[in-house]
Amino acid sequence: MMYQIKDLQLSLPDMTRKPLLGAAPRIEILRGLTFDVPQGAVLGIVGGSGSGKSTLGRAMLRLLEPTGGSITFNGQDITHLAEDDLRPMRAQMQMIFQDPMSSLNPRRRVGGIIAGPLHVQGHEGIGAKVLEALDMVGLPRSFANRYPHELSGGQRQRVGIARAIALRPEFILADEIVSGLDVSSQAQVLNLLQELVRELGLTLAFISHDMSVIRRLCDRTLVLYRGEIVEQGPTAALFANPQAAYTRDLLDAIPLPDPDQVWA
Amino acid sequence: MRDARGDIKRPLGLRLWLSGGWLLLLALAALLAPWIAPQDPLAQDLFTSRLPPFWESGAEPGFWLGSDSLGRDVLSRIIHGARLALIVALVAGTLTCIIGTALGLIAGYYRGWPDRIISRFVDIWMAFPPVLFAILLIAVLGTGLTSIIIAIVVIDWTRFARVIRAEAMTQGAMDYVASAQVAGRKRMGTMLAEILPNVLPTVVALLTLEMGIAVIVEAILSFVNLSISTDSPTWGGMISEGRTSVHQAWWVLVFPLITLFFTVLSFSQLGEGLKDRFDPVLR
Amino acid sequence: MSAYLQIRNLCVTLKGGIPILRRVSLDVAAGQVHGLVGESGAGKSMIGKAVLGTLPRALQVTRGEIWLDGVDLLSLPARERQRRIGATAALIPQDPLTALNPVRRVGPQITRRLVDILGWSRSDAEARALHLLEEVQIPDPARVMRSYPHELSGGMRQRILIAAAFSAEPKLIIADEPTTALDVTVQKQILRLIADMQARHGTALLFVTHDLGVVSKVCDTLSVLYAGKVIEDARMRRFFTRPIHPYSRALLAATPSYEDPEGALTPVPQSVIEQVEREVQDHDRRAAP
Amino acid sequence: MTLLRSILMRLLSTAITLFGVAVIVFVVIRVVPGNPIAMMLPPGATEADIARLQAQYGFDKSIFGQFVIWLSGVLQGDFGTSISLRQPVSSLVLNRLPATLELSIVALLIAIAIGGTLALMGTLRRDSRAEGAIDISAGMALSIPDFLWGLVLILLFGVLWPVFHISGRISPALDIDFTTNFYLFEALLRLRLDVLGDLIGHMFMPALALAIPLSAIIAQLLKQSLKETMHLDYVTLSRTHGYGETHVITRDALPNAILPTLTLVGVQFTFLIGGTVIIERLFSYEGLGNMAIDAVINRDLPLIQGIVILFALIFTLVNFAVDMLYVVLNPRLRHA
Repeated sequence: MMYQIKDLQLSLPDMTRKPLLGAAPRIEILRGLTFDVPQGAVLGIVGGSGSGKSTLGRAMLRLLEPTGGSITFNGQDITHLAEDDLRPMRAQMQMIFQDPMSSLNPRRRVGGIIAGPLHVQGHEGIGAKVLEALDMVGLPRSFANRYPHELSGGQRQRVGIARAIALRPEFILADEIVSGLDVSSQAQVLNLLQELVRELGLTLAFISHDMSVIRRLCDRTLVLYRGEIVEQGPTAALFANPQAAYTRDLLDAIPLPDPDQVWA
Repeated sequence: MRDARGDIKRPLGLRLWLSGGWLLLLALAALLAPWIAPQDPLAQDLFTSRLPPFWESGAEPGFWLGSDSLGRDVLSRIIHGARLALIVALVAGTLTCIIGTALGLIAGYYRGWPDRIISRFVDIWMAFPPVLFAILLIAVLGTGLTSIIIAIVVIDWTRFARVIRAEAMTQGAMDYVASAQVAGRKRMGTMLAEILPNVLPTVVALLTLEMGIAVIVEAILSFVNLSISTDSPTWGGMISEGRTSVHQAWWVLVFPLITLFFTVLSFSQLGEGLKDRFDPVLR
Repeated sequence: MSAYLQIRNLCVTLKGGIPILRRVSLDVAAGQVHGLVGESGAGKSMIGKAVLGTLPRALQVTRGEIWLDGVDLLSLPARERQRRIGATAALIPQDPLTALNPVRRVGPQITRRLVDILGWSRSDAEARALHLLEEVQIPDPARVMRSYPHELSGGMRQRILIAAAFSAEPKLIIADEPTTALDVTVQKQILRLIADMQARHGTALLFVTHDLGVVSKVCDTLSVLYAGKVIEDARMRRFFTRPIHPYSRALLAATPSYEDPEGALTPVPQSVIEQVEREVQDHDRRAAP
Repeated sequence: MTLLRSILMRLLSTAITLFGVAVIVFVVIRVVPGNPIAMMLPPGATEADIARLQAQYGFDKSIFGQFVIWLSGVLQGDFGTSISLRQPVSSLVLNRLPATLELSIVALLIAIAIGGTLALMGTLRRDSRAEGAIDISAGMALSIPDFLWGLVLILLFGVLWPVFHISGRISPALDIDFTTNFYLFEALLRLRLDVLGDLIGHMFMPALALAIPLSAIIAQLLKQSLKETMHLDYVTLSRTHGYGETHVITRDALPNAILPTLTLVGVQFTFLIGGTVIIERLFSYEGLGNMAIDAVINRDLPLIQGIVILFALIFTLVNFAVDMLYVVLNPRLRHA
C-alpha cells in the first residue's frame, strides 16, 4: 500500500469566533476518514465545495498536520513527522496545483521552475532532466526560457505536471487541475496524465468536482461530503450502482452533452 | 491591480531618463565639487552680499545664482551641499532598506511570535511623530553625519517593514510557496529564493523613495539647525537662511529649494520607473 | 417581426483594430432559449455585453445592428439606449457573490430600478419583489428582502438575481455563465429554475456557456463561436446528433461524458484548428473593402 | 459580542503601545547629554541650588525610579512641570492642542475634497488622457513631502503673489477675546466672519501643504478601488438597469470602494498630524509641534514627554476611530 489513512481528522481554529481569553473554537474539516491508496492506483476524490477534498489532499502531503488519526506513506507513519524528517520523503510525493498562476512563481522562467525541486533534492544533470520533463509533457524545449504569464492555461498546467514528474516520484496528488481549462485543453491534460501514469507507473490521487472527469481517469473513487466519506469503491461499480444518496444526487445532477438524457 | 496598471501607457523611458539624468548630474557635481564650484562655498564677503542671479541688474560675474546675506555663492553652496545630501541618501537609504526588508520578510513569512514582536514595535514606532522623533534622536546623539544616518535608520525601518510584511503575507499564501515545501525546500530557502524575488520590485521602489526621504530629513534637521556643523553647506541650512530673508533675496531660498525638489522627485520617479521597467510580470 | 432580439453583422474591435466579434448575426424569438458556446476568448460573452451596452471601455462596436423589440439600439443616442435596455432587457450574471452590492440590503436592490427607472410606486415594487421571490422558491421572502447579501448562500443569491432579472417583465434576458460558480447539485436546481421562469414568462433568453452539457439541457437553438466568428448555427437536437462543422464535432469529442468511459477523449486536432483559422482569415479578407 | 470583544482587544493593544512609547521616550531623553537643570539657573548658582532643583524634578533618582514617579503622576493626570516655561505640562499642552487639531482637520478636509474629486473625475474618464494626467500628477505630488510643499507655497502665495499670511495663527491686531483655543470653531459659532477670514488666511498655506501629499494618496487609492469595483457584476447589473455613468459611480461603486481606502487614509492621517511638527515650525504657527521643537532645543524633558505621549494618544485614537468607522460602513462586520 502506498497510503494507509486511518480515522483522519483535521480541524482548524475559527479565528472569527475567538473569545477574548482562551483558544478559538475549531471547525472540523475532516471528520475521520479511513481509506487506502494501493500502489499504482488512480484514486479519484470527488465532492462539492466545502467537502474538504483540498484539505484532505494537503494533509496527505503533510502541508497540513492532522489533528487525529494517522497517515502512513510507504509503511512509514508521517502523521506528525517534523518538516526536517519529511524532507527526504518529499522526493517521492509530489503535487500538481489547481491554479497554475498561483503555483508557478511569476518571476522565474519555466526552466527554473521545473529545476527547483531537482536542486532542492540534490540531483545532478539538472539541465538534461528539465528538458526531458518538458519533452514528456509535450512542451517545446524552448519554453524553458519563458515566463509563466507568457503561456496559455493548458501550457501552464503542463509546466506544473513537468515540475511534479521531474523528480520521478512514486505518488502524485493532482488538485482540481483541469477545472480552469477549456474542454480541448482539458482533454489534452487528461490524456497526458493517463499516459504518464502508465509509462512511469505512478500512483495518482486526483481531486475533482467533476464526475465525468473522474469516470474517465480513475479506477477507484471516493466521495466526500462535509468532511466524511459517504462512499468509496471501484469507479465502474460506483457509477453503475451508487449506494449513497449524495452520490446519486451528484450523478443525477451532471448535465450530459446528450439531448435525450432524462434530467429529472 | 496589475492589469489596470498595465493598461496605462506611460512614457517609461522619458521618466527614467529625466530622473536618472538629474541624479547623475548631481552625483558628478558632488564628486567634482572642489573643482567645478566657481567660489569657495564658505568664503564670506560683505561686499558681495545678497547679489542677485546673473540675469538681474546688479549681478556680478562668478556669482551665477547670486549670493546670500554673508556674501557666499549660492551655486557653490548647492554643489557642495550635494555631497552631504547624496551620502545621506545612499548610506541611510540602503541601511534602512536592508534592516526594514529583513524584518518585514521575517514577520510576513514566518508569522507567529516573530511577527507579533516585530508588529508590536512597528505599532509603537507609528505612534511617534517622525520629525519630532528625528529631532529628539539628534538631540541625544549630537549633531553630525553619523547621527543623521542613525536617526533615519532608526525611524524609517518601519516603512519597509510594514509594506514588505504585507507583501510577504500575500506571497506566502500563494501555491508556489506550498509547491516549494512539497519539493522539500527549507523555510529560509523559500523565503530567500521564492518570496524575496517577488517583493524585490517593491523593495527597489521603496529604496529610492527612502533615499529621497533621507535627503528631506537631512534638510529638515538642517532647517532647525540640528544637522551637522554650520561650516559645511547643506541645502536645508540654505533653505533655513533663505526662508528668513525671502522678501529681500528670494534666490537664496529658491535655488536650493528647486534642487531639493527635483532630487526628491527624481528618486521616487526612478524607483517607480525601474519597478515598471524591470518587472517581468508587468510587461 | 418575430424575434425579440436580432443581431445583424455585429463587429466589435479592440481599440487599434483587432477584431473581437466578426460580423455576428443571430435571432432569439419570444419564448426561445439561444445558446452561445465556445472556448474562452471566443467572444461569446462579448455578444451579451454588446447588447446590454456594457462592453469594456477598450472595445467598441464598429458596425452592425442590434434590434431589440423592434428598435435598433445602436441607432439611439447613448442615454436613451441605456434606458431602453433597462426597460426591455435584463442580465443574470455569472458570479452571485459579486452581483449583489454588499453594503445594501437585498430588497432595495430588486425594487429600486422599478421605482427609479420605470416609475413604479414603492409599494407596487415591493409587492412585485415579494411575489417574485416566492416564485423562485425562496422561503420567508420578507425576511430575505431585509437581509444583506453576505447573510445568504450562493444558491440563494443566484435565485434572488433571477427574480430581479424577471422583475420588470423584460423581453430579453441574457444569462452569462449563470451556474459556473456553483456546485453541480445547485447548478441543476438553478438551471431548472431559469428554464421554468423563462417558459412561464415567455421571455427570449440568450444563454452564454462553455458547457455543452448545460446547452443540451436548456437551449432550443445555439451558435458556436470561434475567434469571434459564428462557426455553426443549429437547433439543439440537430447539433448533438449531426454536428456539421468539424470544429463542432471536435468540441463534442473533447467533452468528457461518463456514459462512455472507454471512448477516447480527443482533444481538438491541430488540422481542425488550422481549418477554422483559415476560415476566419478568409472571412476577414472578404469583409475587408 | 464580537464587536465588544474587538473593541476591548483594541483598547488593550492601544494601552500597550502607549506604554511602549512612554518607556522609549523616557529612556531616550534621559540619555540626552547636558544637564537641563544647569541650563535654567543663572550663572553663579551653587552646587546646593542645583541639587535642590534636581531633587525637586526628581532627577536625582534612577531612571526606573523616575519612571515610576512619572507614571503614577500621569495616571492621576499630572504630567509634571515644564522646566523652561515653569508651568504644568498638562495645561501648556492642552492650550496648544486646539491649534494643531484645527490645522490637521482642515488639512484632512482639503485632502478629502481634492483627492475625492480627482478620483471621481479619473474614474469617469478612465482609460483616457485625463486619467493618465491625474495618475502622473498624483504620483509626483505624493512623492514630495509636506515640508517642500510648504516652502513652495510660501514662494507662491507669500512672495510672488502675497495673498496669504506666511506666519502665525492670527493677526494680533484683531479685536476678539476667545474663550476657548479653538479659534476657528469659535469664530464660526460667533459668526465673526472677519476673524474667520483672518484665521483661514493664516491657516490656508500650512493646511494645503499638509493636504497635498494626502490628497494624492486618496486620489490614487480611491480611483484604484473604484476601478476595481466598476468591474464587479453588481455594477454591470446596475448599468443594464439603465442608470447613467455618474449615478453608477457615485451611488453603486463609491460606498463599497471607500472601504479599502478608508483604512489606509487612517494611517496617512496620522502621518499628516505628525507632519504638523515641521509645518508649524515653517509657518511659525503656534501649535503643539512648534512647542515640541522648542522643548527639544531647551532640553525640557517633562514637556517633551507630555507632547510625545499626547501625539501618540491622538494617533492611536485616530486609528481606533477609523476602525470603528469601517465597522459602521461595512454591514458584514456590523452584524457579525
